[in-house]
Amino acid sequence: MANFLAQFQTIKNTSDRLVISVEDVSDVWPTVKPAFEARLPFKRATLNNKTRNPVLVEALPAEFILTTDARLRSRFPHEQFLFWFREPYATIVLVTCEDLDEFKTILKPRLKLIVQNDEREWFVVFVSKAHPANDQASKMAKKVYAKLEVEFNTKKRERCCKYDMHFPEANFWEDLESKVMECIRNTLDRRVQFYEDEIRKLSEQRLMPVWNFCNFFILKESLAFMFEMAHLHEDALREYDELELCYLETVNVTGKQRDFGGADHGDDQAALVNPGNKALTQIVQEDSFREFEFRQYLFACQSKLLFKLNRPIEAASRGYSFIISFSKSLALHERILPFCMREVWVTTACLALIEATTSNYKDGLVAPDMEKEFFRLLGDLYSLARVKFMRLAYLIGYGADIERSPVNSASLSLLPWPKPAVWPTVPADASTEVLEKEKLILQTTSRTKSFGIQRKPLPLEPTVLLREANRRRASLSAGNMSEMFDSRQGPMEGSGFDTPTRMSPPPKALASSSISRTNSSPGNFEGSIDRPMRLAEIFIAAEHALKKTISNPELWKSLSSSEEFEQKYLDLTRGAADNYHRSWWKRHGVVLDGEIAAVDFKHGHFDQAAKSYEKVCALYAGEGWQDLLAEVLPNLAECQKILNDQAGYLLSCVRLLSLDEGLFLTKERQAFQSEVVRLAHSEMKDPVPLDVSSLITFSGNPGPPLALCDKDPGILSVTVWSGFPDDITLDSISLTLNATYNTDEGVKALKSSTAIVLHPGRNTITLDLPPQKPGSYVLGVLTGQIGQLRFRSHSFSKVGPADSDDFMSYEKPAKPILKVFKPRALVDLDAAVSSALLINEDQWVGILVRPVNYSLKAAVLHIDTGPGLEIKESHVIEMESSAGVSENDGDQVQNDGAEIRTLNSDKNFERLILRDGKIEFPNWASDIPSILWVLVHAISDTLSRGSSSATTRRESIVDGMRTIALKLEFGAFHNQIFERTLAVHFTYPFYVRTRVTDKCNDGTLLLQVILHSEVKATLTIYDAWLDLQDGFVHTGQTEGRPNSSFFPLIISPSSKAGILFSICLDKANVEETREKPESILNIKYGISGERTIGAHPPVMNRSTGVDGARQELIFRSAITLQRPVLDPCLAVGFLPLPSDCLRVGQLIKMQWRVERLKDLDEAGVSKQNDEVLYEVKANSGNWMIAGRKRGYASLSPQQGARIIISVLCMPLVAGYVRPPLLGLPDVDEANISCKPAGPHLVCVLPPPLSSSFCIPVNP
Amino acid sequence: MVREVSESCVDSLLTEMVACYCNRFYANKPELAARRIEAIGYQVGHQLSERYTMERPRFTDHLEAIKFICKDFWSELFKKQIDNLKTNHRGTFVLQDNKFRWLARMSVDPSIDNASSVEDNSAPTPENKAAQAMSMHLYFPCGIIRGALSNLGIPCAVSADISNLPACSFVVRIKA
Amino acid sequence: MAAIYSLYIINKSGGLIYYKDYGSAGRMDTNDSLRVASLWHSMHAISQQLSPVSGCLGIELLQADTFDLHCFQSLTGTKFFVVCEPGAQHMENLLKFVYELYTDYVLKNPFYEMEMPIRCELFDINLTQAVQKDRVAFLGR
Amino acid sequence: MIVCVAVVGHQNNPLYIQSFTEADDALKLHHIVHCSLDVVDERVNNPKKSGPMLNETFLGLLYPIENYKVYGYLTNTKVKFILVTTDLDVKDADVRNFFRRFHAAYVDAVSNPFHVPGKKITSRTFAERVSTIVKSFGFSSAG
Amino acid sequence: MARVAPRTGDAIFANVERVNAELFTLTYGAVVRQLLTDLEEVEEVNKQLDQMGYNIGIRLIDEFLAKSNVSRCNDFRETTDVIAKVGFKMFLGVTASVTNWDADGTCCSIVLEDNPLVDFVELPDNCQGLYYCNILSGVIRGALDMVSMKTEVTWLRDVLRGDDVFELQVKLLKHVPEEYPYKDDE
Repeated sequence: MANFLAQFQTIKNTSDRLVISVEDVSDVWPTVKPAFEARLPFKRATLNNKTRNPVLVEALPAEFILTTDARLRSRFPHEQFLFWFREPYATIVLVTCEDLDEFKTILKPRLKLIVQNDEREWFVVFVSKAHPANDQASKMAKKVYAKLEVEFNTKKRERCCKYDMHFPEANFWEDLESKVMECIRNTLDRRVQFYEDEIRKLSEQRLMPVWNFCNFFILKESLAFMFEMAHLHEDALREYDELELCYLETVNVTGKQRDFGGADHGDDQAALVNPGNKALTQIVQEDSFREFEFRQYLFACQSKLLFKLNRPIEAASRGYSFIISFSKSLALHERILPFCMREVWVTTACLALIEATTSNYKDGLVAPDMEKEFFRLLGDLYSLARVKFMRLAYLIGYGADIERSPVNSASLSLLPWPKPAVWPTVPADASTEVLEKEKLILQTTSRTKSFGIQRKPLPLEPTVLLREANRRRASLSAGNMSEMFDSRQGPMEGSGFDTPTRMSPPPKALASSSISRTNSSPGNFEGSIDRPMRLAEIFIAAEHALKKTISNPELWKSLSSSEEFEQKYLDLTRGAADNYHRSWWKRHGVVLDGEIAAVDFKHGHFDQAAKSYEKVCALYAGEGWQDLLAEVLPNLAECQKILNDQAGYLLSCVRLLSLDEGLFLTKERQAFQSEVVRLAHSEMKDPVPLDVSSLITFSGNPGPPLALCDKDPGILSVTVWSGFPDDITLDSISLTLNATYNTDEGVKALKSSTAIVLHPGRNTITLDLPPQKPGSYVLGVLTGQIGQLRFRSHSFSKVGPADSDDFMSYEKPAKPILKVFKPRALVDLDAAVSSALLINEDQWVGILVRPVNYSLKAAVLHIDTGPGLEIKESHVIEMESSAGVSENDGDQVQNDGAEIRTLNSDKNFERLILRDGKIEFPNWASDIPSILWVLVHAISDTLSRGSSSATTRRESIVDGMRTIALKLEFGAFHNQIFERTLAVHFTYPFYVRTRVTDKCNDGTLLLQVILHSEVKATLTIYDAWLDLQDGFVHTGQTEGRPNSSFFPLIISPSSKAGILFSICLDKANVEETREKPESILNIKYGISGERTIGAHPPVMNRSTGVDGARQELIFRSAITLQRPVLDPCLAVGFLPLPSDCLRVGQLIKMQWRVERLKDLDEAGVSKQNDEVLYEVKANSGNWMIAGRKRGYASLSPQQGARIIISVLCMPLVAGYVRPPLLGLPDVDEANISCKPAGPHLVCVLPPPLSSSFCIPVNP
Repeated sequence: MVREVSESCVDSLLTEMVACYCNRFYANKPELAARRIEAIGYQVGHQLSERYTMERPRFTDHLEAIKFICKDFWSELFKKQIDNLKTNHRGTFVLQDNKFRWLARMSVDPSIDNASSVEDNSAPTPENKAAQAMSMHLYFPCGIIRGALSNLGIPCAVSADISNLPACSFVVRIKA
Repeated sequence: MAAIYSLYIINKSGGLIYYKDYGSAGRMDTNDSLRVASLWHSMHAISQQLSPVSGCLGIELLQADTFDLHCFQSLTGTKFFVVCEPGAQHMENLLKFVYELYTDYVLKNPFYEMEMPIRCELFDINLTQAVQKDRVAFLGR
Repeated sequence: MIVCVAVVGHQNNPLYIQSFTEADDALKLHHIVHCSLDVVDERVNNPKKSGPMLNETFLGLLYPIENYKVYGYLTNTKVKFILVTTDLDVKDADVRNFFRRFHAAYVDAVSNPFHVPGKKITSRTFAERVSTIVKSFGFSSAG
Repeated sequence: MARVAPRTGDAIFANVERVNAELFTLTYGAVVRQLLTDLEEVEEVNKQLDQMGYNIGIRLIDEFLAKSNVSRCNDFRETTDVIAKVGFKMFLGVTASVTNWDADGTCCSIVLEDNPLVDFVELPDNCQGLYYCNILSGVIRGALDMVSMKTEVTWLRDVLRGDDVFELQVKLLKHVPEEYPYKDDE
């Protein structure tokens, strides 16, 4: 049946649409034809697909052909069924008729005759010529049509329709089309049915020897074709798929060796998208379908349908896998195919498929992820084509032009080498070319990487080819059978992976192509098989062989010269990259960009190259693929170098340096460093900032952080790791400290002015640290300068070298490196004396200096005495360690006091000199408490006053108080200052009170003098005498001394003693004015005290040493004696106050009663003596006098007369205060007796609490 | 055959570990101690999750992962499952174990109320001192859960609540 | 029938770290219990010395006419002893069991400090269960 | 024959990559593994592709390239195992089995308290175990 | 009263509550790692581990005695034997052997082929000098302390350092006699 093939194909090619035959009974076709054909193609048709389901077909093409047409006549019945798809699918019977008789007699029988043949699907179209104006005619037409219907319509099917030539009814065309469709549908169904039956029959007997694929094919394809004509592409496609399946199953299993095909000229160009490439007759020979052509043919048909279904994506994916599988079978038959047929075919196939799919692809008509899928496929196709193309180029010696990148080596080395039956040999006349090549090879030195980086050659070095080619020739010549059939052993054999393993080469051979060139001797090269070919020869031979293989001119063109090759190579790579970029496969895209960059680089388009390289580097770096990064980064660096992008270049160098050590030789890494240094010191216009975080890392030293005190400078030492291979000199370095807690505290930068040399690995650098605010600090950023280069590093030594701790520490807080303590007392100065010192005497005042966990090394103490106190410059200052003192301090000092006592059991003692108010501390005193004894002298020119019963003592601390201002400078840089003013209390040894104890009737008064000792020392009184004021005289002859049996009188600390003097009033001169208003008490005394306790013998004779030697001091105190009231004539009494009502701020009436005790004797009484002048004296601080302070009150001269003087006062302060006193200025005090006699106090309550009324209350 | 050790090994180790960090290293800084203990738990959880998710399909959503923790993970550790799982469907899950094994042997002084939760390291006033001591022992399981989840790609914060002993509920807040 | 009066635990240095009174006869206040504890501690120790046989581990049973005192001393020196009515059975098993409870609920309670008085509710709970008579009997077999 | 196995972290960073060819072509294997991540991403992120085996750890064949096959495996913790082999007729069962054992080895490796997650796996034990697994690849469907 | 016969390690191990060794192993590993991170000094870590072990030991001994009602051992020899045969089994589920006795029976080695503590563990180079299992020595020391045996426990061999087994040397320093609550002079 194969002989039908030719016919079959021609038929197939001629007929491309459904045929509708027209039986023109009454020659109206010409007239109606235009109207009818205007309906074509049919807008919408509903047909049944193979599974009898209605399918809507848009625009079904069809053709009206008169039955009388030649094309429909003269068919041999036997070929009928075979080519049935071309037979008419419907028959339209065109009739017209004006009168019934004619219809009955002529037309009807004729029609009956026509339609009797049931093979055909037919229906009648009645054309009415009647003009509507002529209703006679039209009536007739109706009648006839009615008849017609009666005749031919059956109840189950309408076979008639009426066409009005002049005014076609509105629904006529629908009617017509529906009828046509009905016919077509039925026909189609029937024919499908028929084909299926036939096919089934065949496939049942498939396993019989007689079975012939050809018949099956024809049937199958006819069916498919019919579907295609009917625009049922789905079904058509399915048929083809089944066909292919069947083919692969049957054809390839059957043992007998078939002709594979692909031997013809032009077969190298893939025809997988044009079915018409070859006539079927060429494909099929004596019933055997050539695999090569036929499979392409099938795929072509499939792809055609896929495009019609506009599913280019599916076409692409099917195509890709088709190419893969097909190239496998090409590999199987490689030995009978032309040299490198496989590579060429795949290349062309990919390109063709790309071309076809893209041209059929419209953007955005599918879901985005589908789209991505599509672009991925295109990318794959491109890269496949690219690889094969590279292999071809490589064979003919463009190897040097191919970038030796991981990508290429991966793809190339994974490809099997071509395995021709016979490796092409050099044509006889090619000697010149060979020489050319030789030269070329010698010239082309493969580009050396920058920084003199040595890379082991990736496995696409020429040596491999050399070896491969010669190996094959040798093995074939040796008639190695396994080699003969090794093409059966599966494609992987000989692929890049086992190539090295199989022929474990001596390293020398692998070293580089140059070696293999040198050891290849030029000269006689008649393709004598035993002599291995030289590289050039291989190239030339391959070139010639390829020329034979490649039929496609422009593919050949792109292999003709290395420039052309490069162009093509670039196109393919771009194509792949761009498509990958639009797909999910970003990495593929980026990596290919790198390849493009390589070419750009070669052509000096450095900025494009740099851009692409940056992308690649970013990809690798971002995901940490250092090995790959190490491949690309140097190239990037070189671009930047050439582009003079210093910042970028430096950064790249740094990144190169911070890659894993193992990735580069030390030599190379040194090169990187030297580049950095060179640039840093070269003339850069503007300093370049550079981040070296990955290279220079730093951290605090292990162990506790450096502890400093507020305002203390210190020295901070930091560990710095350098990733540089050699020592590197940093001109300056600065390190910031961040306060951890108080963020308001900004960052502090520590600078090291001097240059620092970092050795590779761990370094410890020290920075001096200016005083910091209290808080704890962590390291911040390390910045520094190398020449013009400003670098900074943020990183702590997480990524530091192996010796640094690299444990898994989730949120490990940055270790504080510096702690600055809150300002605290570092030293304490205090007065060492426990009680008051003697005034007007030389006294030792002790200053207790107590360091608090802080050294007072070389401290300087400024001493400045306040008014009324002077330092005896003449005397040295004594300093002694005071272990004892520290007992009574806080435990803190306690325990270090303790340790002091242990460490210096012998108390240090030293004499120092005060120089213009400054004292230098000795070293031994730097850590232990010590006392500084300073000799001072408090001067007070006022006499101390005693008090009598009348006047109470005026306490005033201040007049005994003296101050010493101290200023201690200490700390490493005397930066710490401690100032304190010590108050030292000075006092008189005694406080004296007097009272008249007794009045004897002889007028002698016994005056009692009470001495209060004011000091914590024992006082010894040796003598005491009284210089009396006027109005008093001593009685007896004791010269105003008590009898001496008193003395010496010892007064123990803070106790009293009394002395009696007997005196009497001096009657003689009462009246005369007094020039001695007060009497002076003189006391000669000694003191025995210890200087730590307080008042103590003055130093001068302490220096002479012996305290036994009694030394006498004089104490003088003024006392006023009051004449006792001898003859009272007025009595003043203070009337008691209502107990409760004395409150601050409340008016109170104070009352005094004045009574005349007796008449004044006439002597010395003025006339207006019935009036008394009174005056109220009050401490204005305590009282406000509301009434009149001073005035006259009338008091009758008779004895016993009495008046009440009352004054309104308001207490201003709470507490016990002395009430106002009423005085009578006119009257001699001697004549007034007061009640109560002594001064007394009243109690004032604080004011009732109220916010409105506040008065400062001082305690 | 899965290898086993006596439970008291783990118990004593945990007890001592907590004691070591709370009483010796960071006696006065409970929050630092807590950080360390939690970190230890985190590592364990991280590794265990790697181990126990072998042989099982990947989780499609958070809930699946949490369920895994409740069922298989928990039973591997405690031979029992979480008794009750609640969620607000907005990233917060509450896993309650009605008889949490690691608390089974602890009895806090009855005198002290033990309403507490791991989060509050407020100043250790005497009354919540014991509660805090208790919660110190809970940082470890919290760390385990956090480690496991974050290894499954679910960053989260985990806290424990022991307001009704011996039940203990772990609150997982997934970081959006 | 076997009534337990009271249970004591003494640490190795003789301090009473646990005391439980089960009502019944001879109720004592805390001081008494302390006294008993220290008394027993020293007695026990002395007994070891006085014992004619070498390697004696001290008194295990003290029988008075109103009560029996069973004592068990762990090798670590902790003493558990129970005062019960004369002739009560299975006391050593009870003590043994108390010892186990002690290891489980006292020593494993992280909040318990060694040698210190025992304040663990879990221990109390389990103990009370154990002390119930039937429990004791059960321990017997 | 297995040419290369690799462990890739959840940030697509290489944790362990070992080639088993005498040739010093490790670099290209790095490249292959790295690129195969594209496919893994696609499988995982693109719902359509990963249909039923949506969340199975075994990702199956990633690359149907002519002369070698790349298989992938994605653990629950987003760690990827990549296997490159040159045998063109590999039984899925074998590969699955391989990955199962490999995974076990991996888990033990990261259970080392001193291993830092996300850092390269330096364990010698792991390397040894891997090489034995690789050697036994294909022979023992049972193990 | 009739003492109950001591039980074998396996018998006890079969009865005690058990948990996954993995949990134990990993936890211990994490602890060691954290200690290294915090203390930074390997020596310090060794000390801490030993300390922790000691604290565990002094509590664990009681459980051991209670569960494995062993009676008082007559001598050190017997004691170590019990530790190796019963103690290790009961807690770690592995048995150890006792060897290398010295003449006067106060010093021997406990040899441990299998040790759950070190599953998965590989020492990084920067932790040489770390006694990873130091906690064990601490435990033994603590436990023996409680039964009034002052001992010194040191590692002789360590698998993590390339040896074939773990070997712990236990040296009995002095056998503290029972101290009595009263002084003789009272």
